[in-house]
Amino acid sequence: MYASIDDIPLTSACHARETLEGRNSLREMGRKGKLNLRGNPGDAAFSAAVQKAFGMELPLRANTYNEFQSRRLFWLGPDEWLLHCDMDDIDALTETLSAELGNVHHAVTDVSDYYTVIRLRGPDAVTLLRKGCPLDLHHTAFPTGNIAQTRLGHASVLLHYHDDGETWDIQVRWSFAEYVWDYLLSGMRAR
Amino acid sequence: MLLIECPWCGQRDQTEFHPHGEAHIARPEDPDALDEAAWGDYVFFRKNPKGLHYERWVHSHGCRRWFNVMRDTVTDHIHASYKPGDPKPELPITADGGDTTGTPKT
Amino acid sequence: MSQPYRLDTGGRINRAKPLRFWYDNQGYDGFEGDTLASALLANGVFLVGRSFKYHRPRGVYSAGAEEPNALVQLETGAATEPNRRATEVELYGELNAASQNCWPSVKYDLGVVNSWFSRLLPAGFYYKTFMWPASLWTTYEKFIRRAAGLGRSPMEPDPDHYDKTHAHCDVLVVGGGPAGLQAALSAGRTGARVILADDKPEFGGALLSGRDVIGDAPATEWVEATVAELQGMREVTLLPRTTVTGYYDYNFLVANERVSEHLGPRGRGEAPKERLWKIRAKQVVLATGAIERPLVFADNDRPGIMLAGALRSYVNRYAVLPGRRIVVLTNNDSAYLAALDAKDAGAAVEIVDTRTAPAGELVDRARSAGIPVHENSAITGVNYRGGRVRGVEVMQLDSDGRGVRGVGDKLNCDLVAVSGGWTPTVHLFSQAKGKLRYLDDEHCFVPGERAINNRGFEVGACRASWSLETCLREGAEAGAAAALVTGFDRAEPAPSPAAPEPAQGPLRPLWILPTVHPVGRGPRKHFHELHNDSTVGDIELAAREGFVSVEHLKRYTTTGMGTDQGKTSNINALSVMADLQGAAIPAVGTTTFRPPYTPLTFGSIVGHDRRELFLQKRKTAMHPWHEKHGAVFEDVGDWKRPYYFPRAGETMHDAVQRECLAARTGVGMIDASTLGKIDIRGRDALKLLNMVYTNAWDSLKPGRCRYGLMLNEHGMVFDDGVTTCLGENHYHMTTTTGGAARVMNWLEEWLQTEWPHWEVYCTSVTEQWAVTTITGPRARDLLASLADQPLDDDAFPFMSMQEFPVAGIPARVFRISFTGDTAFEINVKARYGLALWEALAEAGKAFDLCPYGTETMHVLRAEKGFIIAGQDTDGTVTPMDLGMDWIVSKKKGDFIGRRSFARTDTAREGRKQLVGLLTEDPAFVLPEGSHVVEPLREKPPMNMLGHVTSSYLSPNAGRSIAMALIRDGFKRKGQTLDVSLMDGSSQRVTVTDPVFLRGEK
Amino acid sequence: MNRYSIFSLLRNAVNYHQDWQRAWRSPDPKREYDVVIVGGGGHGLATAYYLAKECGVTNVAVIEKGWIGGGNTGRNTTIVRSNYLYDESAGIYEHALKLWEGLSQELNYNVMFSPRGLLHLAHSVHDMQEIGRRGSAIRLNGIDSEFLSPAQVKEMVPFINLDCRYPVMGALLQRRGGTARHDAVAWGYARAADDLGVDIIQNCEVTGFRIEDNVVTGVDTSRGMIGAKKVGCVVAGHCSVLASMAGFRLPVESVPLQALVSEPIKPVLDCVVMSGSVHAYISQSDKGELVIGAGSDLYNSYSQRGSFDVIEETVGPVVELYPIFSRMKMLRQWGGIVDVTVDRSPILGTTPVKNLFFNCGWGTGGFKATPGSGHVFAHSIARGEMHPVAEPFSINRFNTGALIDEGAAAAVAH
Ligand SMILES: Cc1cc2nc3c(=O)[nH]c(=O)nc-3n(C[C@H](O)[C@H](O)[C@H](O)COP(=O)(O)OP(=O)(O)OC[C@H]3O[C@@H](n4cnc5c(N)ncnc54)[C@H](O)[C@@H]3O)c2cc1C
Ligand SMILES: NC(=O)c1ccc[n+]([C@@H]2O[C@H](COP(=O)([O-])OP(=O)(O)OC[C@H]3O[C@@H](n4cnc5c(N)ncnc54)[C@H](O)[C@@H]3O)[C@@H](O)[C@H]2O)c1
Ligand SMILES: Cc1cc2nc3c(=O)[nH]c(=O)nc-3n(C[C@H](O)[C@H](O)[C@H](O)COP(=O)(O)O)c2cc1C
Ligand SMILES: [Zn+2]
Repeated sequence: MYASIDDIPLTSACHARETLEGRNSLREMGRKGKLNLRGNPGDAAFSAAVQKAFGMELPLRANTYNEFQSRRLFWLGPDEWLLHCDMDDIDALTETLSAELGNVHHAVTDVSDYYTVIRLRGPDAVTLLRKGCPLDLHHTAFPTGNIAQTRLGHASVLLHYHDDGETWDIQVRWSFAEYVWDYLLSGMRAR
Repeated sequence: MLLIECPWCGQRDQTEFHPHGEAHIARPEDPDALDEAAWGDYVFFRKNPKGLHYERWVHSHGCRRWFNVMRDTVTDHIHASYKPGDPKPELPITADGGDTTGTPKT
Repeated sequence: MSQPYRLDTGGRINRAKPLRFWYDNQGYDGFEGDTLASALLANGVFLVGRSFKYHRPRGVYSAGAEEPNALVQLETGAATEPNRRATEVELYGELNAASQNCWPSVKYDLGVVNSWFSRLLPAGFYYKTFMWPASLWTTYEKFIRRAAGLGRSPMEPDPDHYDKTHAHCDVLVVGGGPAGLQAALSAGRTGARVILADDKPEFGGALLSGRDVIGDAPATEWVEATVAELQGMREVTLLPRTTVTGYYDYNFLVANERVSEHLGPRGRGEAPKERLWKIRAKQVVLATGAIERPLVFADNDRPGIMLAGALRSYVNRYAVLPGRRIVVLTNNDSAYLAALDAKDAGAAVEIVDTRTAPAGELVDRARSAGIPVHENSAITGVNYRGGRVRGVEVMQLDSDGRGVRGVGDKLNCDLVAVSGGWTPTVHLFSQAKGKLRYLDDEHCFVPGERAINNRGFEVGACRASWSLETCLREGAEAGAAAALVTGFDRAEPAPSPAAPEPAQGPLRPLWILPTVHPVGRGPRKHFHELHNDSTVGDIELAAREGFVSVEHLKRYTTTGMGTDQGKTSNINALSVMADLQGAAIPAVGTTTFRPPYTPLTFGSIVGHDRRELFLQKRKTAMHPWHEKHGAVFEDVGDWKRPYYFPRAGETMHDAVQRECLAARTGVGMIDASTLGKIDIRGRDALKLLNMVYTNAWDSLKPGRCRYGLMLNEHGMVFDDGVTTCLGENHYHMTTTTGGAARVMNWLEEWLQTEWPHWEVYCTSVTEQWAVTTITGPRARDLLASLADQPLDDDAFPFMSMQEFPVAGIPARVFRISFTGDTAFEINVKARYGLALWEALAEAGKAFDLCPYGTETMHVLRAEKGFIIAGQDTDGTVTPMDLGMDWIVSKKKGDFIGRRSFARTDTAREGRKQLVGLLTEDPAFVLPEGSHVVEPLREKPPMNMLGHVTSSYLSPNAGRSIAMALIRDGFKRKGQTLDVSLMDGSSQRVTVTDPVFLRGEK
Repeated sequence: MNRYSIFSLLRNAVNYHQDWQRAWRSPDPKREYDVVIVGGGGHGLATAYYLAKECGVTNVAVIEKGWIGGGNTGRNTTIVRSNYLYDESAGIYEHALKLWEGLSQELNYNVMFSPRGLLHLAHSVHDMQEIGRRGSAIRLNGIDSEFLSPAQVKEMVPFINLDCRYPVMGALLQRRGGTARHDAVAWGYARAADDLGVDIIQNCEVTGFRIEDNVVTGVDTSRGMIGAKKVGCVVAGHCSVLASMAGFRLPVESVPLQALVSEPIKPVLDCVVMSGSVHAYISQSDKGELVIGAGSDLYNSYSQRGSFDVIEETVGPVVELYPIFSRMKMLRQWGGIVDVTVDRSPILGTTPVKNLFFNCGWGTGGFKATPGSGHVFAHSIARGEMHPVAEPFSINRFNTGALIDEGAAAAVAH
């Protein structure tokens, strides 16, 4: 019925909305592959396999990520990571990793459709985020390149502050995306 | 409003966490070996101390890890956070009488 | 004449900006920079309110947050607000305020009859009366209620919006007087992140109300320069009009910024009215200043009596001289400054000083300015007429200050300014669990030891440092020290400028001034608490009756419980009680300081979290289709689920009946995406399943599904679902919609805390998968039309899962059923959810496909006797109670909750058990929740056997069906019993098996 | 005792109220009492009163570590109702409600019991099932209960936003429910008990028990040892502390529960409205303030505080349900320590120590039970065995599993 199912975007309620309110913008980042990874970083076989499959080391410190080409591997917990990659790589990466890992205890789960990413850009980004986020987002406490899992209103989010100093990616379960979107919009109105 | 140290993510606002009651209550190895009173004790009865309390929290909006906190239930002062499986800390936490929550000594 | 009490020069008002405003429907003029109080005073409006209990006329008493009297109803209609302190309302054009708690008007208030009977209405009078006859209490109460309260609630939804934000800083400075400004400056200069908050529109604190000198210029110039420097600092946030209302643990403070309130409802534009700041500070410098303490004398509540410091504010800050003949009543030197300022502004001033021989620089200055000083004297009575004070009676004090002698001297005056010294504003310090210390010399409480979690400093008048130089120095030092602690090594105190001022001598520790009759025993009233009309006599009565604990005193007399929370009155109440007990004030103790410092707008507390953002609404991938097709939604947890899909003209009943039939006879389709889903992996996954479910999982082969019940350790069912083996050591678990988060946490908590060595990982995948379930005799055909896959029972047996494309979309198809008919749960990645649904809808046209909602789902499952955890169970039900013994493994060993089965009560006979009920009248649908009784009686009480958990009209069974949990239910099958209904009628029912339709799977 | 009446008020007014007696004496503790009640909250004082009044035990002391009524009695949202689900609960709460109805006259103290009607709102199909079940059970227990349609709710509370997030689908009404003046309850019982000879000893903290051969013989206090033939502990949030002094544990967690009041306004809300799903409890007091119950924090604490986010989560629903209150202002917030059991039902009964009785676990909702609880507890202590109404609430149920799970079933606490 569809020419190609690849044409079908992730359907969160705010997809296809792009809002410019003054100086700040919000956009839902359509297709992005996401893999949730669990394993024991103390197990050399596990780390090595990840390195090999993903092309980068596991980030071991909280609130950090590593990157390789267009992939980013975020720390989520002491035994949990999240890979952002091209959607088309998901199956290959999963397979490679599983092959590398063999019997080593791990879990790799496709969560590309579990989360969506809302991109907030603009000079007021921090002002907007902190309305709902209890983290200190001041540049001294949260420099560019930082990530953190925290809260935005009622939603759990993964924040990623890009190196350009004005782009924030907010990853959220997509059923909360509309809420987060409206939350930020409402903040924009409250000057 | 507590400021809680997640042993992994660092100090975070209380609203990122959820408390889960008393810590260090191991599930009995062999429940059948317990009489009704002992089993009831495990399921329902708690220390509920006025003073030092060892309790579980989960960093629900963060890394989703469970960990333990040693808190005074009178002052609500948190003396320590530690990973599950780590031994129960005792007071004083550090030799100089301060503690590990980052509260400066004065 | 317009503004007869306005001074021609001076003040911080903007004479170029006159503003028209309305008070009690009369127009007046004021200026930008005025408060409503200063503008009213400028216009000679002294009577502005009626007191809470006796309806005594009251006037403006202060110039700040401590105001107990001048409470007005601000604005009308949707924008109205009760109980606004006129001293804090900034004037804006067309402001419209009205007096409250009076009828028909503030001048002629019928409520004043209360004051005629005031002798009958001492503290706590209502506990002693209104008891007879008992039946009349509710009538009495109506009058009591009407008499109480002050202003009126708005009756329309709030037209304004509010903002709310978190903030972090190294140093939060509360209070922008000299001490606070210096602290902010010293901290700010280090580069530290500083927030400076002050509740007034302008920084400067007391300096704006005085005529102090810093260096050799007016202090206000220093303020301007300091604020300008602070404004230039990138890391400093200045928050004027911001009241820090609460100081919670770990230096978490809540502040309320009045963003646009001062512009009025018509001048606000799009701006939020208020903004709540939730501040986490590393260090908190409290520079909150001090509040003047009144002297309590006979009839001290009359309009035209105000605090001496307030008089200074009105003269110096607002350019209002609120009296032409002023009597200053004091026990200390600071009020002399007020006297001098008023004198210089043109008033005739006399001072009544309770001290026997006041002396010192200020006293000399007053005398040389020609101000008469009545020594060792007190005001013993007030002549009040026509809305304001006309004169006072002054007498000489006894040596101990407890009595008066001689004949009263009558002084004409139109204003009385009083001062009993100063009370440090320790509210925030104390809210934060700091311990107070009593300074005997200064007769006041000051901050002592801070609570361990709330670090910082207190500076200036809030720790009883009265001299300006000290305030400046302390502020600078604390600002630097706070920055230093937070890691700014270069911190240095800003240089403390010289601030020459006359020295002040000691005060006379006497606050309750005697009159011609013993205090509390005569017509003249001594109000220690203006807001709630509480008198010294009330305290004496409380003490007499045994309410001596300060907390009892508070509650018995309501002292300190008004909108001002006793800012001016508490300390005097304590001293009266101390005196009565012959104890020292610290032995009496204070009542507990609680947030907020001043009342905090609900709207501001709520901020953005209102209306659409009150609570997230979660929607499935197929939601747009549901909306387009007219679904009525049901809230299930956060989720919006289609409840039913009415066609034109259909009621809910019609729609559900149609959907139920269609799903059984043809094919139905429901969006089941909201079910919780968990991906479970690892060598010990099986162990985990065996622990959390009651049945055994060992034999489950890849591709096969099994239903499980989850119990808590107490042995009671709390969730259920189907788990599928996806491959070796790999499972897909489903949970109820409402239980999704709970189950995920349940698994994680056990794994992380109890079984950390088990090799198993759980990952939530709820939103990863959109789920469409098709069910009914034609479901297989429908699916076949979209999938190139053998679907017969052999190729695709019941309770199994296969992966194949449906409508070209990769899918996991589960052949499981919650309807008892052939059903397929088609899981696709969320992004394809809508496409799949649409494809099914399209293809379904050929099969008369009927989309259905949750209500139909409930009926269909009930027809087959399937339970809904949370509806047919309620946390008190075991699997055995549900008749599901078959799902409890006797062989597999331990699992969570198992041990509890053997407890006396859980193992006993006769528990409540799940059964079916069939009504005698097949058309009658029992209301859910109604009870089966035995025996049925004329009227209650009746012995209840249990209740109906689920009840529907089942078109497929051709009658009503119900499930119930009733005592000893299994044994009662076949019995006829009665259900007693709310309207008093009853229904006969037969107890049956809870399976109403047989056949299919 | 001075009797209170309009006449005594008039008589005393003449004399500027100089002649009122102490409402209760302030005696020094005796060496021994027949019964010592630990805890001078409403429940403890009521127990002492009924011991003296109905059980003939007048050699009784109430030992209070602070000021009477200063615990949860003095900090609750004063909601009184008896519409509980289970027969056992209905039994004790209705017993209490009947006593409330004549309490002012009984005590000669106006406790301002005000049956202004109490609504439980239902906001979902599940809520409707819950109130359906509870409403029916209550009626069959012989207690008044009515269902209201949304329109009828609107009639009682015209400014309610029926169409809020989780729209109001119906309500359960108990007309005999309402509020009472919390402090007066403590004071009224104290005065009446004192009049019957009970010693009320304030500022006296119990620091330990004297136990010989597993029989209690007295209590250690900050004012010395006080002998007792029997001891009843009624210390609410502190029950675990006392239990640990006596060597056992309780199935109780002490958590902060908060409340707040608005500024006082003229009457707008004439009934009590409670909602579980849009979590708000609200009434208007006779003084005019809106009295609003907040949720509890989930962590154990004895600090009588709580977290600010609980206040946010309380005011949010209030504004959602009553948009007109958005411009109202919070005057004061506070917290109490409530003793919460797993099944949200109280514990009344004997303990592992002979002659030591506990009455606790009332958690977030025991104010309404004050007269009933005191009444049956007094009878139980006096007789040495539990009053039939109290019987099901024995601590043993946590071992046998016979919970009275009001929490699981209703999830409505106050
Ligand atoms: C915010 C809030 C709202 C509530 N709302 C409601 C409501 O609307 N309706 C309702 O029915 N219930 C409500 N409750 C619950 C209700 O307040 C309590 O269940 C009830 O008041 C308990 O009364 P009590 O007499 O047992 O305890 P308390 O009044 O707490 O009395 C216990 C006393 O024991 C004393 N004590 C403790 N330790 C010692 C010791 N070692 N020695 C001597 N004395 C000691 C304490 O000082 C205290 O005075 C609420 C509670 C709170 C906190
Ligand atoms: N005996 C005397 O002569 C006497 C007595 C008292 C004060 N003073 C003078 O008053 C000045 C005191 O200086 P200071 O800096 O200590 O105090 P201040 O009174 O000048 O400033 C305190 C400021 O804090 C604000 N404030 C208080 N609570 C607040 C809150 N919760 N949130 C936000 N703002 C809040 C006040 O509105 C005020 O603007 C000195 O000039 C001193 O000489 C003199
Ligand atoms: C029903 C009720 C009504 C109250 N009304 C007021 C009030 O009008 N003004 C006030 O200041 N406090 C009021 N309070 C709160 C008390 O001042 C006090 O905060 C509470 O009793 C807890 O005590 P604490 O704050 O001293 O710890 C009220 C308390 C209750 C229980
Ligand atoms: Zn963490």
